[in-house]
Amino acid sequence: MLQYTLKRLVVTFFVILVVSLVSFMLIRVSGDPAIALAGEGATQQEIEYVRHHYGFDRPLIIQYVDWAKKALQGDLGESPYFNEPVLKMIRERIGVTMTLGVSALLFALFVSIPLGVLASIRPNTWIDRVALTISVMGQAMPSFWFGLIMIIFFGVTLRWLPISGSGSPAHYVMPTIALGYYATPAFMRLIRSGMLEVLSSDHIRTARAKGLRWGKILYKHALRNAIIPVVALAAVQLGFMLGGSIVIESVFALHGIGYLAWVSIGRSDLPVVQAIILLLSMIYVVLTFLGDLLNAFLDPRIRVR
Amino acid sequence: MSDAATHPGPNGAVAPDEGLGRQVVFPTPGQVMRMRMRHHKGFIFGAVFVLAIFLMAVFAPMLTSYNPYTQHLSHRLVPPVWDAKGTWKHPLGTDNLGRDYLSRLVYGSRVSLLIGFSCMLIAMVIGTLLGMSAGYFGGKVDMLVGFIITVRLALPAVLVAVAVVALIGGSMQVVILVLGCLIWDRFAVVLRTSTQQVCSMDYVDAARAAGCSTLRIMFREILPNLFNNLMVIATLEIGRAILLEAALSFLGMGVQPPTPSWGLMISEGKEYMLFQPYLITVPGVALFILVLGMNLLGDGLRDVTAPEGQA
Amino acid sequence: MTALLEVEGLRVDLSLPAGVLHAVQDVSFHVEKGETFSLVGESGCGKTMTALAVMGLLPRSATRSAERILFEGEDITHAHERRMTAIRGARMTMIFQEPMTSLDPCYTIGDQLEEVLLEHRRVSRREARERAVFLLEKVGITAAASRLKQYPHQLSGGLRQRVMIAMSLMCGPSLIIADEPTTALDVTIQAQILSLLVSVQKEYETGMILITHDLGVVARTADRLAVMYCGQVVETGTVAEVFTRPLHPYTRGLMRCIPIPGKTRPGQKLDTIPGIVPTPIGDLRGCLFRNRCPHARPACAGEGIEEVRLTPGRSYRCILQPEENPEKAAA
Amino acid sequence: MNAGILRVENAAKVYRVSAGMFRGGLDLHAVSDVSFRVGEGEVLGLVGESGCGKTTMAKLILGLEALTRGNIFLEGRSVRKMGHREIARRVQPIFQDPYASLNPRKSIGAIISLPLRALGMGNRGEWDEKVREIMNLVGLPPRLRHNYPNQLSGGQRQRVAVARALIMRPRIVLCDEPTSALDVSVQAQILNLLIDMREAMGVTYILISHDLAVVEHLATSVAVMYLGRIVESGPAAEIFRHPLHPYTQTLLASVLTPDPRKGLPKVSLDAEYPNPIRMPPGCSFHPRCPRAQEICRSQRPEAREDGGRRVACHFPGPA
Repeated sequence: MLQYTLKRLVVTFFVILVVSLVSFMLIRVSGDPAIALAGEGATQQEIEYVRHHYGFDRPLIIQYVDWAKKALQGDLGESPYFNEPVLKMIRERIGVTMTLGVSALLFALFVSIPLGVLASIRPNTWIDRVALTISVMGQAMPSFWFGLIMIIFFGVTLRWLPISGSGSPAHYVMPTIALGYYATPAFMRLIRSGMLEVLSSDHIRTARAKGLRWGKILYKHALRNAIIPVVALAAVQLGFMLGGSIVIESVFALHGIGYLAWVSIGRSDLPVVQAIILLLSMIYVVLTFLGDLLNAFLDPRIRVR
Repeated sequence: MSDAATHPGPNGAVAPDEGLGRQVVFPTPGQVMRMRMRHHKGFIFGAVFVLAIFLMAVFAPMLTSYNPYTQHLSHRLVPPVWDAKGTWKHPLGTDNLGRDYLSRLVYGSRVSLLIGFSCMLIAMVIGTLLGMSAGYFGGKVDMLVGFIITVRLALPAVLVAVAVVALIGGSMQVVILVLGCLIWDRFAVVLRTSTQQVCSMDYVDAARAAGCSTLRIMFREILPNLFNNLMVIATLEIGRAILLEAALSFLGMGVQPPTPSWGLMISEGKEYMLFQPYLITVPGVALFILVLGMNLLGDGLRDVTAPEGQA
Repeated sequence: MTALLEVEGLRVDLSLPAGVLHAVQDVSFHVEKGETFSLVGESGCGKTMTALAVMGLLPRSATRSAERILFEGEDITHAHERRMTAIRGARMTMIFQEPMTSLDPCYTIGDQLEEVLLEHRRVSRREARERAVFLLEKVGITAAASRLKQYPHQLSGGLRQRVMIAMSLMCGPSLIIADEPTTALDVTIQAQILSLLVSVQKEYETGMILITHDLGVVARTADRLAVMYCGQVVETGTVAEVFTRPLHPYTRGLMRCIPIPGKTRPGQKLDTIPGIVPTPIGDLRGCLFRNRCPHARPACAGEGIEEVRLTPGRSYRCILQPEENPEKAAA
Repeated sequence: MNAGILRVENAAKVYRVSAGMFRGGLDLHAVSDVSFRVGEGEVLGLVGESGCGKTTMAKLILGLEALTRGNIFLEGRSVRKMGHREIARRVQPIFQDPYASLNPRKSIGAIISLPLRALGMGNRGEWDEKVREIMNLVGLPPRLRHNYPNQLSGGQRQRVAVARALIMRPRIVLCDEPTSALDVSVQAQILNLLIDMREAMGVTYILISHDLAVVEHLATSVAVMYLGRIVESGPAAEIFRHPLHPYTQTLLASVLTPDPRKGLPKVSLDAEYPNPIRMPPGCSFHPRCPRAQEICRSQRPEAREDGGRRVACHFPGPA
């Protein structure tokens, strides 16, 4: 188990390294950062000043190394627009996004696990069709549009929920549903196909031949095996949802790092954008690492050599 | 079933065939697929939706006489016909710049279909090449491709797309290129596992032993068996690409005005949505139906070409 | 004294897109206490379906009907699922073909052994563990106590099959059904597992139904056998009777196909049964072997193909009279 | 014995199995130091239980796996110096599972003519003619060439595999468990077909199987493999009548011939099949050998040769 963890750690480190490199280059290469930072109507002379001040004229590699050194000490540079340290801005807003992400994940799991299991026990019945409809609809629903519709319906007409801002928990209800609903189909499909596969496997037939009660077979043998891939997917989906928060936070004006990213992109505030991309990537990589660990814990075939 | 036909026994013994159970003639894989397509409800609905919108896009000029770009400032925000003040001149009303909303919707379908399809094609090429080479060669190639996939999945697709488009400047070609290079991961993952499965079958070894070159094996022996998986993923990815484009346009970082893109129309309609909700419901529903159609088509393809169809 | 298990007129139909497949057609047999009864036949002849039907483990798409199924004197033809769950694993147990996939990968060997006893008897976990260790040693597994904590993927195929045998004995059943128990194992291990099965069966006086396609396994292990073809029992009898004088043309043909070291001349062509097994979908009449049978005649397609019962234990389903069978078997 | 159409000299294949990031890899000795020779028109039976390396040996001969050590000569030319197309001209395989050895997406005609098309022998017209000819030879109605594998029975599919192997008249056909996945009655049909083809084309077979009855029926010479090594080899009749190596004796004793008078053999192998990664020292069979002595545990026996019979054991002799 230990050396499985070590192996995963080394891979994680390399991924973070490459991701930081890629995100750094992406921003620099896809357009002249100096012009973007200097803003519209800036004179050539101002652009040159910005280029020199931020050291964009140095070769990319050196810029990267310099940036990486500072990043390791926690200095992600300064936002030219807010002129605050980027790290401080992120720390203030990360809480909102994480809460949104985690609650969206819980919502998705809360909807998909029961439905997925029920659909697998009685395939081709009404419950199966309901589950499939919800999952197909979920995949086709543009999350931002779904958010707006909810705003109109719940926020304006029924006035049940606040439509923007991030004060009370009530503020999170609609964004959670909007973000979570998009991930529900992936979970439901995985649980349903996983359960169907396990239920037709040899060891379930052995369990039935042993005369175990149907409920026990379902819970102890079937679900236990079918849940393993779901854990890995949960980690990946949480990563995607954090990535997708930019859309939801802009619709509901939730001041998380997604919203900050959108605003910074609008002002081409490069250090902030790049820091957020890097942060989200690292969160994703760490999450998948934890997902693998949990997976190894759940599955003895990996845990015990 | 032949009624009185007699089937001469191996050494001439005569015994009527009838009553020996129906001679089950197994259909070819192609026939199995077509047979199941005819009564797979999801597949049919999906095909109908997609076809309808496709025809709408192709015959757009016939459907509406208005030009989606011309503005009639005197007819701003005319509600659709089902509203009290609606008129049949503008069945779906007009937007905040007085442009006919039906024509924008119809021409918008071209944008969505074009972007969705071309992004999928780019993603398919990248994903298939990476996935198949990882699956076929295994070992170091497999590890390298696995690493590239992990890095791609780590980068938040929407965020990166928005950032890059913002810097380069939004246009249809840029969006297609950026999205195409960002959504190939599902192709790579699925094709990698299916290639590994196909490679474990003896007929790949037999082809190798028959003297086939690696390329010939990959494209003439392995690819035909991956085709149904590929089609399923391709259809689902078109839907995903369309949604991503709509999100980008909604954030203002996708297709730029005045091009009629459904995501952009929702974004433009946002300010007025409380009084004229149709401004966001109409494009939203259109988007939903197109992507729903794509997903139903994809799921239908998966059921129709499921392996047990061959056994 | 009634037999341990009596099955009369068992019928299993599978609804498939191509039509209704009659997997098992009017099968009758009985198993005595302490006797090894073998169901022999090629793949697709319905032998596994028969066993699953008796255990009540048929897939959803299958429908079972039978005139009578008596087990330990109790009529379980229309037994309620709750009653069958109580019988399965306690009075009647089953061993499957694939040892690699028959055990749950997520639980230890000990857990999977103990759960049978805990389910059917009110015993403490400690007693269940002792019983498990005792049985693991009985099936020849060394260091049994430490094996309880191991997971299935840590054991070889042969060891896992021994665990399955131990599992089938946990509640002291009266009938064990073994479905191709050694087909997936190597030759040397096969002999050991078969002798283990026979010794366990003799010691606990259990009845055993041994399902196999290998005539060698039947000859060396079984007391009585039924040969199945295309969903029907075509011949029954004791191993000695059937192997020395097979009455049904299919049994004879089967025996002549097998290369026997020392008997069939190496390099010489083997006798074969031409043609392919028909698919039993749609209406079926007469003898289903007639399209491959060297003695087929028009009457074979008629209705009157019933089991000819020479003695209570010996019968075959063919219109040929015993004396008309020209040659003796090559056994 | 002529120079032999196939010569294998000290062939070895070692797989690197990773046992964790830092403990480096472990060596799995699938095949180690195997030598044998096959004459023109002979049938060599390679016998052994699963995991003894016979399938790896097949892959080495077919050029599907690279040799770690040693050499293999096809008609005098080393496999290392031949491209896989040249190997394909000389040796073709027949695999075990009829459902996995035919491409489900291709028609029967395309499957059978694949070797011709891959090696560019002849043109389109000839291919179809050759396909029809070989299909008749193997007892398949030529009209089936437009059908697909899923429309054929197991026996018919194996005939297609035989046709594919023989269409370009290779010198050697390597059969890897050709009848194990088939029912008894169909197995007899395929064995007869292999015998017919040998008489018709004088082709050399390498028959790999765990089924000793099939090997005894078909093979002219036999090599018994255990844990990647040949423990005994020689003419088939002698090996089956007077086996010298204890493992061969146990194997032959375990075969259950359908004779009700004989009971179950008393097979004394108690230990489980050892793990090829941690090979036992000395003779690899000693943990399970009834005659194991001290020397067997320490020193690997050299293969003694007398008149075409080879046996690698310190105490060869009748049981």
